[in-house]
Amino acid sequence: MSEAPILEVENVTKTFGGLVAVNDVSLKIPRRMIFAVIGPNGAGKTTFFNLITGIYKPDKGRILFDGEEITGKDPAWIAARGMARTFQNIRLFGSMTAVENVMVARHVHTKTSYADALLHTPRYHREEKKALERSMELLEYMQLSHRAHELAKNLPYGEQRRLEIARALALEPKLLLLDEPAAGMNPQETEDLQKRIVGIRDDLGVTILLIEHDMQLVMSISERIAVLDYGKKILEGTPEEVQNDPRVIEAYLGRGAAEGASS
Amino acid sequence: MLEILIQLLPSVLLEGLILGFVYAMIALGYTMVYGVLELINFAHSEIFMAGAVAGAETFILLKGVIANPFLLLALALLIGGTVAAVVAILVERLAYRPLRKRGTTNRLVPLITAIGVSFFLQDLVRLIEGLWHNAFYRRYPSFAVFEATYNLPNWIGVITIALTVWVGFWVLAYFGDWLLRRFKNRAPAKGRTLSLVAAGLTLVFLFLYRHVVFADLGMTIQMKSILVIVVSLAMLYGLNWLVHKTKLGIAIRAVAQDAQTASLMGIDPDVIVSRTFLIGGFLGGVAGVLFGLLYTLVHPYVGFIPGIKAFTAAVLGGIGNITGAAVGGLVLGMLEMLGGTYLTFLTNGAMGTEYKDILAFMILIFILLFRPQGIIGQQLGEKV
Amino acid sequence: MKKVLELKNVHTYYGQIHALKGINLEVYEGEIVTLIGANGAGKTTTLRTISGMIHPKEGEVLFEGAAVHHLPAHLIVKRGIGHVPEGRRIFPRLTVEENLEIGAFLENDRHKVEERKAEVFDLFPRLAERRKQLGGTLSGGEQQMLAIGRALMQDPRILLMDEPSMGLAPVLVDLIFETIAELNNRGKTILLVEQNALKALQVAHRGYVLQTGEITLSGPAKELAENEEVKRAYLGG
Amino acid sequence: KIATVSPLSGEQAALGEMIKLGAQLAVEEAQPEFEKLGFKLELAPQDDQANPDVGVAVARRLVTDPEIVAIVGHLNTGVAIPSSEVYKDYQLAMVSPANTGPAVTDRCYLNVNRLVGRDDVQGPAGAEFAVKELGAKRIFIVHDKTTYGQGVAEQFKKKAEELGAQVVGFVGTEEKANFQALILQMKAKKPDFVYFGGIYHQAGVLLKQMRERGIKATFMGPDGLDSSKFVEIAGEAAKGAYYTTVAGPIEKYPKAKAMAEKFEKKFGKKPESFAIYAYDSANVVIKALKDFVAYAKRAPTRAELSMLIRQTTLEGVTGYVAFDYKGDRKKADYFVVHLKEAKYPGEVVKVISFPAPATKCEAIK
Amino acid sequence: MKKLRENPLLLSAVIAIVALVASFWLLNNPRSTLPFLLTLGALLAALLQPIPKWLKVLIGGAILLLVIPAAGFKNSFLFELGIQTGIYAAMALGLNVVVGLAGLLDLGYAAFFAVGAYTWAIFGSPQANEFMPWKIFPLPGEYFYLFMLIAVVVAAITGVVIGSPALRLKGDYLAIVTLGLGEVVRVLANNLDQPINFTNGPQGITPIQRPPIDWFIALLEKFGLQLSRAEAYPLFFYLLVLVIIGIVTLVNIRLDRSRFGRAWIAIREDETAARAMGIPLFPTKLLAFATGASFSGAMGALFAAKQLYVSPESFTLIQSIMILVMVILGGMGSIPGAILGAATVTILNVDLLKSASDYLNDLRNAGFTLDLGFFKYNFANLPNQLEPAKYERMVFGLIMILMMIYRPEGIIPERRHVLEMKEES
Ligand SMILES: Nc1ncnc2c1ncn2[C@@H]1O[C@H](COP(=O)(O)OP(=O)(O)OP(=O)(O)O)[C@@H](O)[C@H]1O
Ligand SMILES: Nc1ncnc2c1ncn2[C@@H]1O[C@H](COP(=O)(O)OP(=O)(O)OP(=O)(O)O)[C@@H](O)[C@H]1O
Ligand SMILES: [Mg+2]
Ligand SMILES: [Mg+2]
Repeated sequence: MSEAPILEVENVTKTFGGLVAVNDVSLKIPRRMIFAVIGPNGAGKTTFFNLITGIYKPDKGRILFDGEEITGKDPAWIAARGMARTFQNIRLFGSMTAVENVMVARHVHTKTSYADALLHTPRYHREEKKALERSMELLEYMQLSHRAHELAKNLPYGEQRRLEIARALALEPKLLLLDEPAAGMNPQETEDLQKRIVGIRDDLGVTILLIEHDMQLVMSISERIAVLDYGKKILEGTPEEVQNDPRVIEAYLGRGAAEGASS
Repeated sequence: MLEILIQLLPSVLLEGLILGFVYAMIALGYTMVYGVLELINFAHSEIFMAGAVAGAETFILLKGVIANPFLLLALALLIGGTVAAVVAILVERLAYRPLRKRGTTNRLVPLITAIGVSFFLQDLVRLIEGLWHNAFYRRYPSFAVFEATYNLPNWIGVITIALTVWVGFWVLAYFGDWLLRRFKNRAPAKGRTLSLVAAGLTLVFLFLYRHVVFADLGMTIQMKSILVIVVSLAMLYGLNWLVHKTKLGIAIRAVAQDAQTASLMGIDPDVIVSRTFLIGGFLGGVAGVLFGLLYTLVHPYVGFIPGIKAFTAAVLGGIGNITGAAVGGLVLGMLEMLGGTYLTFLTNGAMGTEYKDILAFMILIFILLFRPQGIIGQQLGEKV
Repeated sequence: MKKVLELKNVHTYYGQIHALKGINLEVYEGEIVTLIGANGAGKTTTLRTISGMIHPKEGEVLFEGAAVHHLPAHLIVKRGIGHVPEGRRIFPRLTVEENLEIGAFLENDRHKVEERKAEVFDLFPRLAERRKQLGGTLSGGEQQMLAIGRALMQDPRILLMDEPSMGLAPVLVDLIFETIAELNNRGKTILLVEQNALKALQVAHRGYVLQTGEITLSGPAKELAENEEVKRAYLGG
Repeated sequence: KIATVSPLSGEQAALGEMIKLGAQLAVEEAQPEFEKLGFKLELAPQDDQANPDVGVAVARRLVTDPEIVAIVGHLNTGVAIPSSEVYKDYQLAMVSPANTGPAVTDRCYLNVNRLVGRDDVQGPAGAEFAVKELGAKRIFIVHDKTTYGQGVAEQFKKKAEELGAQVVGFVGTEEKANFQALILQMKAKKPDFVYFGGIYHQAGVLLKQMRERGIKATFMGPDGLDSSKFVEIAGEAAKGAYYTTVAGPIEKYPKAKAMAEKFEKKFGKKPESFAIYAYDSANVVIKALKDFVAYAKRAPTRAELSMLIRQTTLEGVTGYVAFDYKGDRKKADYFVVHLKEAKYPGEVVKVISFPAPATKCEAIK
Repeated sequence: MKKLRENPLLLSAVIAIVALVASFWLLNNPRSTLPFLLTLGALLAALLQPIPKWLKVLIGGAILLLVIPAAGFKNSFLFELGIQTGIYAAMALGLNVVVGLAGLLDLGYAAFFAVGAYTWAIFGSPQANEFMPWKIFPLPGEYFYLFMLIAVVVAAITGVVIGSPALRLKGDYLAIVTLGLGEVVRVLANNLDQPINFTNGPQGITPIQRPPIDWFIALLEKFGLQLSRAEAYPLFFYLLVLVIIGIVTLVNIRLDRSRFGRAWIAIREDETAARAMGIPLFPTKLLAFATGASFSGAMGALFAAKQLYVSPESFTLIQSIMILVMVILGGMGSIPGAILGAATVTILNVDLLKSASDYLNDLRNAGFTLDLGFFKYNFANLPNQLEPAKYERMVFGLIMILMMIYRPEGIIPERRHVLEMKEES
């Protein structure tokens, strides 16, 4: 693997008041990998995502994305470079239709100027059509095309989660960050989701970084796992290594779950 | 010129303080309701006005009956407060509650309702006053006790000047240090060093201008201004205690943060909201009566301008925060008075008192740019 | 055994959406009853209907024999129903201690409030450590403890719990289920909604399976756990 | 129908209402006479909300109502100017009881007349008295930032400076309650004379606060102060204040006294500020109408009435009324009133007669 | 009613007939309010109900271009109403972009109106001579059109200047800061008469040039209409406003359906998510702000020319609030809603409430006695304090409250249009 990693995080720290939410974390994520971050509640996983996507600015450390420094840059700028995410609590644009939600994410890939939009130039029509088609394709891909013209807030929970993924994919990301995509899903639905995540990586060549508490999902699809605890990275390794590490079992898995996941 | 400015300073700050307390009193009502409903209760200025008018009526009606002005004032405060509270509760019942029951999420809808309520109340009060007296301007009677003027000892003025100058130098020193850091890469100076520098400069200054500073500064204060300060401090402390230390206070905050879950705790949100309006309305009414006493003239449209100012003060301090409302009021009052008095001198008459609001708003914007949550407001970092 | 709670043919709507289509359900004193079902089946809606956060269009909810479905939430709660809502719903700008005190809003006896607070701190020592911290800054697991503690402060006759394990780390999931069993041992009646059906059925006495607003199966928890259909749909391959 | 247009709602309603009531009285007095002539005279009161948009809209409504023959109004110059552009197009006569801004008549419209003095007359009249008779040396001028107040204040300033007094401050303020910022400035400038260009409800409060804070300078203002409310608001502080006015104290005119009594009986309050002007304004219109009707036995067209009003003279309650070529009052008497006691009305200490200044009218479009 | 909805043919027929009847009634009674309202109602129904497009165009065109002008010659108040409605509608549309689409609460919107108005007022009157070296002012009326464009630009720049600090704030903080800045503009207009006289302060600026309309009168003559200048101007401004409304609506629709419109709505719904989807927050908000401002600026210039006079009194906080009321009353984010909101408020304020109080006044003058058997009331006894004209504001406030209680989503709520996928052929 001579290719440079898609994401390099170097000694990143973030504090809230007195609380050190992310403490000196470094991480390298190779291209086209499914990489998971796990850890107890409040370990700083979501905060870590927020740092990478630019929603928070790190107090210390550096973040490189695709070889380019993105530390402290605006989230929109980072997103335009090809990093997309979903949220732990679903954040769709409720009063827009599903397809419009996806089209919003086509913003940076649509090359119409203000004047184009006002004058309805041929370029406007061309670009608008392209955006619509691409969005519909993505809905199709996430099996949501029947919902295209429904308001996002009216979709059932599971479909909202999938719509969030479709929207993220519309950014044509190189790296996709998923924050607890299986939360609130039953085992059956989780399994579907699992297949789709692998599919996204295989079909689109997108690198995936994943936060999840569902060990079944994490252990079966991720190739590497990092464990956070109290903001610190305590371990990184393959699922087997992680699963059998006593610190992880003690702080996170608990004995019962460790057995459950391996069964 | 400078000498006049220095000599005026203590009086300007004192007047600013009084004005600030007036704004603070009104701002408390805004913040109170905002804290619960996250609603800019535009109608609060009319609730305030209702209190002011009711207070005037009380004064006028009872002037012949009750001789003791303090008793009369207490009654006026009580009646003004009560009338305002009743108006506030009615407004909540009739205009806001139906909106809440409908579960409208758009936050502008209650805002428009509030504006409608404002229009309505203005003309309603005018109608009542018009039918009653055939005129709608009401004047607060004057009482010698309230208008008695006291001279403040000179040393207070001297200390005020010294403190102000010290703060001024401190800011300058801080800014200078910032420049040094920025352009010369110097290490930041310690706060204590800055303070010492500022204090030293202040001493030099006092020495240079001692003939000015120790001349008669002529600070005077009227009884009614003292009353305003006392009452608003009492209101501030009372409200802080109520909201942070009592069960009702916790319930109010709980309803503010999540009414639905609050009802799962056995709290009736309607009752809590009503009580909040009651308290906010009462405070508004009391503020109205004091306003009238201080500035003499009240009428149905008297609430609008102080209302806007007080609302600005509430935002400046950090809306929803009780101490913030008070601090915002004081800051705004002082700024207004400083701008109103000094602009004329500083620009040699080109820009006068009429620019005081511009100055106040500019500073408001400036402060908000650095502290978007207001002076005291907490940064409620949205958890993503 | 006394019947604490009974739902008779309950229909609930969200606007046009018919979320509950005639639910019949009962809970006896001292039981843990679990409600399982896919996303959007109507589990949360059932609990919300019981505690009066939403009112049924048809049917009735009986609590200790008396109809309560027409009452507003705060009056239902007053009768002794505690609800740990979906998503915890901690008051973010109240401290841990204030969150607990607001739970005991209806209790005017200071002594009892202090007693119960001590009990909760006993059950979750972690909360005692954080008593002055703002609820909104707690981690997910701590918030869940607080939500349960808050409901216990009401000293309800019956506790409704909505997905108490959602979004929790595996260790905490274990802890929560242990706590539920422990509460039940102390005599609390519990109606539990869970996505983690396996665990729920392990701890419960009886269970109901909910599918798109209708109850399709019910019975002792052990039997349900053995049921092939349930296994396939809810327990994972 | 004669229409009054003035703000009946909002903050300036008190002033606007006086216009309406004054005109109403005049119309009701004249009704029987018109009935005898076989015509019906009515008043159509309108609210312009002191807002130019609403004013223009009302104007449009009125011009298209064929029954409306003349307008008595408006209160605010800012509303009057755009509205009169509309009246002009329809040659509908407007007689203003309140607009003192020079621009109202300086446009030389044939249909626009006014009864009140112009800012550029009243201000100088006041200044002359202040400097020459009262010996004002250091003058502090405050105005209310309205067309009226600022206009008068500016003219006052010009004249006072001409006469050799020193204007130590010239400040505008929209403030209505707290004048401390101004008072502190006065403290610094130590004026011996304060002139306020504006209306009584501000002036009264300002004066009261000035006296409370120990400013002893003589206080003077234009006819905006001519109201019992001024004394009521300022209380004891009103003692010693001066104001200039076009309308002498009502007691001086037997006619005015009768009118005031009738007014009070009818409306339960004293006629104040613009009420008597409105009364006279309406009477000018009525007289013109009556003359025409009596002569021609038919209702006049608007153009006819406009022409006639310009020619009409009247011995009104505000003195002799006659219009010059622009529609200004030919010669207005200005009274200087001194409030020796804190009681309204005060005592006339001087009468100054001042013709309206001549402006060159461009070729009338 | 429901049946009617389902039968487009019947519906079309009913609307067409109502429109026809209303039009004739109005033409015969141009001064009464009822036929006017009915005509407007027909117009509204035609535009909103599902009837064939050609019929919409026909009814709409006929009413707007034929019936109202024709009635307007008999009652030029209708033109005034139309012009004011149009001016406010355009502004409401502009504010709709800011508040409705982008969700930015702007309480200082009248500031841009002022900027536009003063832009033309200063140069289209002798005012500019006060501070410019060349004494060439007023500029001739032809320049008006140029200045409308300049007003657009100046207002947009003002929008950027005001927006740059303000838009870094959120929610209510933004509201109060825009409120403050709006006041700042008004206070400046009121005070910039010294030391250099830019605005003539509270005295206002007059007279302002109007665009010359000789060509228009000549044009009308070709159609056999002989009009004096005084009669032609209202018609001219009325038509001009119609054209501008058309343009503004088109711009609004086009923006709404572009990536910019979507970005605005996304920001309104969830700023964090929008940023994570690559939408730069600040520039996008600023764009909305400047767009809204430019609409207002254009209307300001028009207002100055129509009014012939501008003064700071026209640009108060109440004005800003009223425009906001129009947007929300109509339905936030909805284009027809904004127009309808503007029409409702304007017509209520300058016509309906006035007609009602005129009517009551007539009853009083006529000494009308209301006799309900148990209740007798002679209107002549109506106390003076109950002068109907005085309580228009109160009624207006009441209507606002009731509207919000019974239809909080506005008269025409926002409905996201369905994007149609063009079939590949
Ligand atoms: N905006 C904020 N302000 C203050 N504290 C915060 C903020 N965001 C996160 N925290 C704190 O930082 C810590 C880490 O939070 P984070 O959301 O990253 O945890 P997590 O690992 O994602 O947990 P979970 O698995 O429960 O989602 C927590 O203690 C949380 O309370
Ligand atoms: N506020 C609401 N408005 C409209 N529909 C709703 C609302 N809440 C829930 N629904 C709908 O009602 C149905 C039942 O939802 P409910 O939340 O009760 O399901 P659940 O079983 O709790 O699902 P989950 O496992 O996702 O929590 C779903 O179809 C959902 O889309
Ligand atoms: Mg998380
Ligand atoms: Mg649920």
